[in-house]
Amino acid sequence: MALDKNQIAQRIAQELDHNMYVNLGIGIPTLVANYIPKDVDIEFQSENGVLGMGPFPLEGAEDPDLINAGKQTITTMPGAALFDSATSFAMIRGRHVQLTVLGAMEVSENGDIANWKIPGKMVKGMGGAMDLVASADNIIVAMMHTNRQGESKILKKCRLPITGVNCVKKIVTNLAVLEVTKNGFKLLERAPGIRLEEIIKATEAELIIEGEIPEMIL
Amino acid sequence: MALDKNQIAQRIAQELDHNMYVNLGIGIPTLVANYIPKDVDIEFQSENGVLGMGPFPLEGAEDPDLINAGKQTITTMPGAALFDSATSFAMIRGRHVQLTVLGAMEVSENGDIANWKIPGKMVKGMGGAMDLVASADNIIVAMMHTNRQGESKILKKCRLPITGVNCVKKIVTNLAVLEVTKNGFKLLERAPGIRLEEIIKATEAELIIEGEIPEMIL
Amino acid sequence: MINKVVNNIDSALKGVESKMTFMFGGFGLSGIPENSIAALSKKDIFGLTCISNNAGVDDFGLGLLLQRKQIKKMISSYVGENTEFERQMLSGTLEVDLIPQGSLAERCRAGGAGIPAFFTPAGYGTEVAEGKEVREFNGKPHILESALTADFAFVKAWRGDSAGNLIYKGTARNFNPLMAMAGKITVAEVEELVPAGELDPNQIHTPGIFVQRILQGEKYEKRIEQRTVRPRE
Amino acid sequence: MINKVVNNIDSALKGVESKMTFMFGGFGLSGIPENSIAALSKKDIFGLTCISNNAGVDDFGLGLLLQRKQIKKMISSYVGENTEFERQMLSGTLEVDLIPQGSLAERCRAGGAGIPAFFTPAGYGTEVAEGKEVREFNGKPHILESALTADFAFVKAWRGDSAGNLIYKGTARNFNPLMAMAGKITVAEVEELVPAGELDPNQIHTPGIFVQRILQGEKYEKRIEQRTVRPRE
Repeated sequence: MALDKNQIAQRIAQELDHNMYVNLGIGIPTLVANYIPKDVDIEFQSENGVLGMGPFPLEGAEDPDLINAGKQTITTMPGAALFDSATSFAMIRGRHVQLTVLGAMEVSENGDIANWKIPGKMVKGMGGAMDLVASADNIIVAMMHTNRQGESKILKKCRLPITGVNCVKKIVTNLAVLEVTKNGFKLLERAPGIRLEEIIKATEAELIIEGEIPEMIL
Repeated sequence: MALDKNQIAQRIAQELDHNMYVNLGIGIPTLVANYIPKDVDIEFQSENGVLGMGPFPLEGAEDPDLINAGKQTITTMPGAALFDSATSFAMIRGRHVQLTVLGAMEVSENGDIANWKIPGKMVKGMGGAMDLVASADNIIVAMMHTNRQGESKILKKCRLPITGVNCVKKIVTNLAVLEVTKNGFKLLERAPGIRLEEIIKATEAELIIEGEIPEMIL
Repeated sequence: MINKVVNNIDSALKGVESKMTFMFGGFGLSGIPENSIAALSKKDIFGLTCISNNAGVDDFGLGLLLQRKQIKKMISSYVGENTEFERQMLSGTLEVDLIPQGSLAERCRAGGAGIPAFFTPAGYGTEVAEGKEVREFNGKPHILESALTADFAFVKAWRGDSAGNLIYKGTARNFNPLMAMAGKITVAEVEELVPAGELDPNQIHTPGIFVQRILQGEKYEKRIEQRTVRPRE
Repeated sequence: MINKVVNNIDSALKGVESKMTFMFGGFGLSGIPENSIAALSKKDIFGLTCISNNAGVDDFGLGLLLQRKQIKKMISSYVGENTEFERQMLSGTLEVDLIPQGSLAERCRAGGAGIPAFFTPAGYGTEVAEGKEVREFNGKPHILESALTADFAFVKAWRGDSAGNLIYKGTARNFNPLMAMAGKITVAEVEELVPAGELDPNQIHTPGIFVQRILQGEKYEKRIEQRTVRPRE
């Protein structure tokens, strides 16, 4: 069965190493925080100026002066730090934030990502996405394998205006885990019960398929 | 009579306007702080990271964590702020510090200043001087009119390696007050009892002398 | 000590004119200079260029200036939580310049710090890079971005003193310290204004040298845009 | 929370090698990482490039590394309070690269912030500008300066927590926060190390993300270079 959004987040959580600083984008990436193993120490950075972000506040404890980049009310963990936007992007641009997880509308086989603009539609802006994808050593995309029209979002070449070039390292979709290699997309894992043919059919780009492709373990 | 160092500082203090942020260099400039009229509000910035610098501490109250750019122990005034070196030079480079007073070895008639290096001698470095002279809207030089060999330090062209170009606005020496104009040095004031001829003789550059040149009032 | 206190919003806004460029601190609705914005929205000034990470919502924040069509151009990283904004943008009456958020922050800081331009990797290969110089450093392409400054910067802090020193609270800090640096005239409004000497000099976020006028804000609504809570267990 | 605490200076210095580039916080002798410097001066590592605003005095600060001829090159803005430094420099065994102080600070920050180069007016027309690109902005010439980074940055703070967050005191802050950003491995020594949660997140000067190792300093001499007092009236 194809994964739901929570399961995509759960699979991505397995990519988090001990002692990593992580920036989670809006949407599915935000859910990743719910699946961090208890023994793995992670700190979440939000680009509006907080390191050591904690869970949402209890009802009645919301503070308008404490929000994340999605403008949601948040809390901080012991050891948190607050700072201005220039310092925040110094952390991002200077590669101190090791992992960025974000959503995408399209990813191409050279690692380009498009996630900010659809020509003809109202453009809301790139926010911090262009800085994040231009900088992090490790960028994981969380998204559905196809769009609402059933068209593949895993492409030879992005059709939409791109957010960054050669930056995506891994993609976790509802159907598969893909790695972006020098030679293109390599299929690493299948969603439980999803057949190879279904993944190939849903993918516009060529897939490198070597040996037996295991099922994800969630 | 030619001014002594304290009198040069006293004359420069007259240049300070209400509500000015001022950076004072090492040597004669430091003495300027002793002559600020009581009703003029000034804040002193020191480039190692303090705004609102106060007088030297009382004996026994020295704090190794509170020094000025000359590495002297200092105090802070109410309303002071402490910050890092990048922020400090943001204030300087961004022209938030309105007036810089510093010493010089030579000044040329186009406003170039040399005050950091004598070829053949041990070079200690420019410290913050190059940032200061490249930035401040108003730069006043405090110095002796001639060097120990009796040679003029007010020159057509600097002979020593320069610290900055076209930056000095005014010079107060033991003999005179000079303004740097588009056309060269303009003599504004004589030290009390000093004759025009003495100033002309001590000055290698041409002097623009218009009308009666008044004596300084100290 | 140089006294920066102004006693009312009229004095704080003295000198604002049509066609000026203004910066506004804040991220979403958090940390925005509420009192300054409200007062500007009542003035007959138009054709403004506004630099702000976001553009408010219909009835709050910069939405108030949009309602009266005071803004000619927005320079932001993320906009459009706001139907009036969308309407003016799509009809072509509102110019919009979208900038990566980190570049926006750094360009404001650069403007205040006397750095006219710097290289950043953000936006390389995208339409943001169009017309900009590209240069490789350590094998990685970067684009040249220029400094931003403003005729007025409006910022909001938690506490401030009469010397103009500011301390922000939580993530309401965001763009405020950077824009405070970049305004020719920086107007700071604060929740609590105290006499000089009451703030610890070691804990100042924005030194008073960057602030020309400081004002006790009359009232703060501090609206929450996305109230998100977890259940009590 | 990511724990950065190391329990002794040996663990703090793990990985230091000959020919590496080190940064040291401090201005004069104020805010220097005393314990790290003392321990480095006992290690058999040589050929170092050291980036520090100053170079210590003969028997304290970086003077200790100079005595043992561990330094091949100094990158500083002001040096020579130190006869051994002068001797090695004049005899040509010590390379010295002198940089305007503001450019030094900004180059370290840039190194930590992923900005490979920026324009500054400081040094234009002087020998500092030799070989550097010159460009006019608003009619004023600027030179292009590049970022600085280091294999290790050694910084000293007043208080720190186990997450690596740092608070400095007085003017001992100086270059420390900038160099903390620019070290591949940043070692912070502090006068007082507290558990995470004890420092106010709003008052952190260096967020822990910039610090890889934090150490309770064993002892601090905090020598005063120019003791200057005024008479009691």
